[in-house]
Amino acid sequence: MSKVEVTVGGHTFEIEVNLNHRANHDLPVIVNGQTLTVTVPDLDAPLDQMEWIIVDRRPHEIVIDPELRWLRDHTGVHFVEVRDLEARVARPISRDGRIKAPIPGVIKAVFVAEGDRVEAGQSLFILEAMKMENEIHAPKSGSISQISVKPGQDVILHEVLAEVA
Amino acid sequence: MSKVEVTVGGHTFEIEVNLNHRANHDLPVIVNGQTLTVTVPDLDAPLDQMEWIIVDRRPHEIVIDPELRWLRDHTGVHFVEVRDLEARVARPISRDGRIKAPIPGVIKAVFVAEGDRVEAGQSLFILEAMKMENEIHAPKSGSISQISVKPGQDVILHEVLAEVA
Amino acid sequence: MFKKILIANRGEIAVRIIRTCRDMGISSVALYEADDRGSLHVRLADECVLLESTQGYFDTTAILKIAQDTGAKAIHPGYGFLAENIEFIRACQQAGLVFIGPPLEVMLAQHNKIEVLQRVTAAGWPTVQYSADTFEASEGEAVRAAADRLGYPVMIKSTHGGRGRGAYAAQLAGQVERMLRRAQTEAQLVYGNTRFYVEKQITPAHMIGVQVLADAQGQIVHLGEREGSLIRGNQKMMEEAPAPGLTPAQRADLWRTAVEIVRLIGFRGVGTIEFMGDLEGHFYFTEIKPRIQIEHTVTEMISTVDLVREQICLAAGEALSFTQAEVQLRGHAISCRITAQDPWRHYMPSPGVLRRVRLPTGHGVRVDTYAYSGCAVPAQYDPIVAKVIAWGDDRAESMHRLQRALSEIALIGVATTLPIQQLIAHHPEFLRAAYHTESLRRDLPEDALPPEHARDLAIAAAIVYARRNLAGQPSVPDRLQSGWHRSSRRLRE
Amino acid sequence: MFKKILIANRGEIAVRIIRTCRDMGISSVALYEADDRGSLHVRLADECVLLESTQGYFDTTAILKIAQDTGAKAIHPGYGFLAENIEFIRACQQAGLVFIGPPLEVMLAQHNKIEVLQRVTAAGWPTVQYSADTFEASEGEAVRAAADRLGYPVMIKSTHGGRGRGAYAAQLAGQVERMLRRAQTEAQLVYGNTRFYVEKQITPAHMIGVQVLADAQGQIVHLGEREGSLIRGNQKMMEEAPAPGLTPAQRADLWRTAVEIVRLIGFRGVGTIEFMGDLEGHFYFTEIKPRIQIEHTVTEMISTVDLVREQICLAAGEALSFTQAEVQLRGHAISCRITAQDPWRHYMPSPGVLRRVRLPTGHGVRVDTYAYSGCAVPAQYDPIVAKVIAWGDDRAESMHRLQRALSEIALIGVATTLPIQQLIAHHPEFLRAAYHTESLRRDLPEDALPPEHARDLAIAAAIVYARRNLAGQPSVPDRLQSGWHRSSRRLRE
Repeated sequence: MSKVEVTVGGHTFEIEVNLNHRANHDLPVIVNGQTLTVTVPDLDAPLDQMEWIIVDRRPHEIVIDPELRWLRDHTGVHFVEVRDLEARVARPISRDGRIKAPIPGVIKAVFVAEGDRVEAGQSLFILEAMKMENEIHAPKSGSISQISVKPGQDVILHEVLAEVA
Repeated sequence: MSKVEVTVGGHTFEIEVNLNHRANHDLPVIVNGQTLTVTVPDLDAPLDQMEWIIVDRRPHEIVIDPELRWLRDHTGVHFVEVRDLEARVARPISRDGRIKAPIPGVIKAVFVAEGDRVEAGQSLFILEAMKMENEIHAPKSGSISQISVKPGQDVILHEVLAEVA
Repeated sequence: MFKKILIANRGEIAVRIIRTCRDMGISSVALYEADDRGSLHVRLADECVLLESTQGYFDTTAILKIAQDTGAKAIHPGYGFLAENIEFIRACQQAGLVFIGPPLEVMLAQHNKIEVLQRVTAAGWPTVQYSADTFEASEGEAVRAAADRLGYPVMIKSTHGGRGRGAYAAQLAGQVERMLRRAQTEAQLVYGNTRFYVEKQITPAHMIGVQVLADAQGQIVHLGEREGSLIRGNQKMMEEAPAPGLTPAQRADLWRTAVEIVRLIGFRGVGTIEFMGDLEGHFYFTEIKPRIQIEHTVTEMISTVDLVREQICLAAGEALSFTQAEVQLRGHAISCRITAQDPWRHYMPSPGVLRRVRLPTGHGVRVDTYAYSGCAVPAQYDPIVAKVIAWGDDRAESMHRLQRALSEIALIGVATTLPIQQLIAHHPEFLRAAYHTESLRRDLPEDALPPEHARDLAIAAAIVYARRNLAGQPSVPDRLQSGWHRSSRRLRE
Repeated sequence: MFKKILIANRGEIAVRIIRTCRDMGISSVALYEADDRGSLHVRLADECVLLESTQGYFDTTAILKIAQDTGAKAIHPGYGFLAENIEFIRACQQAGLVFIGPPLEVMLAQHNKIEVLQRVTAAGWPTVQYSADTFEASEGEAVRAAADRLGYPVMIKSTHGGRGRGAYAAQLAGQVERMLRRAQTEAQLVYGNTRFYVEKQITPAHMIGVQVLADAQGQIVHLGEREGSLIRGNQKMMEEAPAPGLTPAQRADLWRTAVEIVRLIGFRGVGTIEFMGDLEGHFYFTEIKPRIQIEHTVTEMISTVDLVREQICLAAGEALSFTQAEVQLRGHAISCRITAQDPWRHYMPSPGVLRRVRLPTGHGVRVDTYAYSGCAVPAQYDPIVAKVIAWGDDRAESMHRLQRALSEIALIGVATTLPIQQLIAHHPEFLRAAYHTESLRRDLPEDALPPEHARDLAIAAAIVYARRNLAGQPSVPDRLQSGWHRSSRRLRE
């Protein structure tokens, strides 16, 4: 059983899904207290970002962001928010100030020095990867306690570039 | 180790392949006594009809018939014959005279009766499947010892339709 | 214009119609039988409704009810299924639904093929020779007498045929009764009760159709002709536009004749006026196809006109949005219809799952298909999986592009006709357009191979053989085990 | 004509060039770095050669040697990599190889952008305002003085730039030196040593390029213009042809100006004459692009001319096979370039494996891509994965078809810009062509959703959430865990 609150396109719904209660391709879903039967033809297929359901004769082939921030269907892209009503404690925002390389590449520029005061969102590095320059921003405001890389240096995935204290 | 004689496009080659002797994507192959190194990028991928090899800088993306009767590449379709030089005994031609449904469908017509003399290749039945009429032919010459179906009858895959004695 | 259209079909043509609906901002309602729910046309539609009865896509009562339930004001039948079913068209009219095709009275006027032939003959246009009468299936002797009068070979045809169904050739008098039986079996299945007539078969022949559009306001426009003479049985394997062997005078003549026949019959909507030509360059009218044809895409490529859009607009009562003078035919297009049939087993249907699909793309290439990696090719439906269409500035360019597109396409998991179409696309007679309706009866030679290339392919085959053996999936020469199909040599010798 | 061409590129453009080679019956030699051996361009070529040095696709010495070893007589550079590398073009000439692009003397004459600007100004055509001098990267103060004279914002540009590389905007005097440093870093990487100049930035602006072709015999033809003003950073997100906001007089004027500039500079080959327009409808020449552009496909769709074929024919010394009068521009085409970048993470590159690929097809749709189910999107190359191009009779039809094509395409496995392009394709300002170079700086609203549709999507999200949790792959709101990227809200607020 899974009970979530989903907001999409300005509308919010409370939805209960029980994957064990399926019958063949049909899955009962409780939306705001009302039970609906949804057809999920690929329910036995491996997990994929593409989902395929039929609700009330309306087919929806949907691509859902791995982090559930948006989904897209034939009408366009829609932002989504999912709140787990059973997980009583919200996940804490990480207080980790370490800045890691989000992709392997080469450091092309370093804009700050140790001890500098930085604002959240401020550009700290240029990381070249996939033939593009990517700006690496400060995750939060604070001062730079450590810089571990210099221009020209190759970095691997998740290598720590700097730390904001 | 596998040693085969392959005929394709009018040319015949004796080829030894040892899948255990690979190094990364490279596979040594002995063709008419000469050793070549062939690149097989997808050697670890699941078996597929599509094969992808590089021989002497020539890339070949090839689709090979499941029964190895033909292969197709960007130059077209080519017929192929593979003789296993290690299997000392050739597979015997089946003497089984049973005629089985090669696909599920409906028998639309029966052109022969029990006891009829038939020639190899003669049309015996019409089997409708996939909105088409498919002729079922006699596998060999002989006489019809048994007919198990009649017009209008549904048949399942491999159901015995008749037997030629 | 319609806000919502129900599509009474499946497979590539349903997908193709849904795409045009979406391009036009029209909602689409798809239908599906229970086993067909994963098919692409269901996935792409705005609404989808399960057909619960065993009649499935033929269940006219259910389909009309679904149109009413969903608020669809029009029904597009595609080809096959209900596209030429007069009773269904009548029922649509009675239910206040628009059938996307010619209006009922037009369908009635052209549905009986022999009546159309008689009117066209009476108006002085050349037609194929045909029997003066029509016959019941039981009148075998009368049919044979009619065939004797025309001379062999003849075609035994249902007066209500279409899509090559209910039509069988008899080469000799002795075959007439058997072919009549077969035509009747098939016509019964597809059209219900029907009568039969005999047509003298032109063979070898060129099969040429002129694409026509006619609106309710009396304007008639054609989009040139296409040739579909490369047939196996009654199925076209490849089609091209324009027809490669015509002189400018012949072409102009065919176009004019087609438009005049449209006027004569009072045809309306999108259709094809079909002709058979003999090798001396004489053309004879055979019939009107009042629906979208599988090969319509080659005409779309040379005209840039979306024919399904035009069908919808004409059915909605709109006037044609362009005149004959505004039609520009540019370049050349060739299409291959790839079906799930195994050429090495008498073209036996080959259902299954397409494990791997990769489509060719790029300048001048179009593929119409319902296939995607992992999709099912069900056993119970038409075996067309994909149409590959290549456009070029001229025939040579479109042919090279077709060869390239066919070499790139991957449809792995079921046997298809693709290898045969690749052989045809490289065949010298096809390259120089020296083909006709009998060409595919002869065997297709494979291209000569330079020894180096042959060696590479031999190595590939040896590696595959070894890999399959290692994986416990040996490549058994199946022809040695089962006798009912011919050996692979058939295509070569 | 060449029998064999080496393609010094990879990805979608290499695939696109190989396709034209095959359509023309020309053999192709592909190159690959070791990690790139499974890429589609390698699989489709006639020959393929491994680049062993760490320089990879930039290894000019190895590439020239491979051309000679394989007997290729010409080299197609695609875009990026070596397409505008004068030393490479000179080395080709010295090695007796044809560089498929303008001849060396033409490249030399137009390679220095400021010299071209000066010649065009002198001839009396309107150009953007630019600094009178060029500067070393070390001359920060002089650059700033030049920028002060022009007035802000300005662009600091490498005299040898291309593909939006080595060009940075400074909004204020205080940014000049930093942007000069960045331009220098980047230009160094791509072009080697270069000087810089300052260009007054027109903003907001329309970026319009006229596609031109010029042969050695002196004939110049244009194929109309395209607009690529929807930019993020220096990257175009969408392009269309014709440019939607031009009056017929403006369009005729741009075409004439482009042809005259070609004549003035003595340009030869296939290229683009680029202009910036202000919102009052004044256009100013900026530069010549002497290579195939990513967005060339929209011009191919409206002209039906294969631009890569024309590049090859012109490089082989052939005269243009058509005149200006024979050029027919028909309909409208819009292209989306989908890159493997995550819009929710500052467009950070997103390499990986495309587990599932399904391409949209049908009338008027073209997709250029190297993607197939299971293919790798490597980290070290240009992030372009696919271009989706939709043609229509008019802009409205091509836009609806683009919306449809974008809704059908599946590129599953790596994050791409596709969701953003879908937002743009439905954006009212895009629909009415009211956009310019600053439009994407503003946030993109999502479409309003009817409650019923929102409910269906919410159900889908809930099922996905439950399935992923059950499978032990919970959808973690990653933005709460890692701080370096902005939240997803950015695109909404």
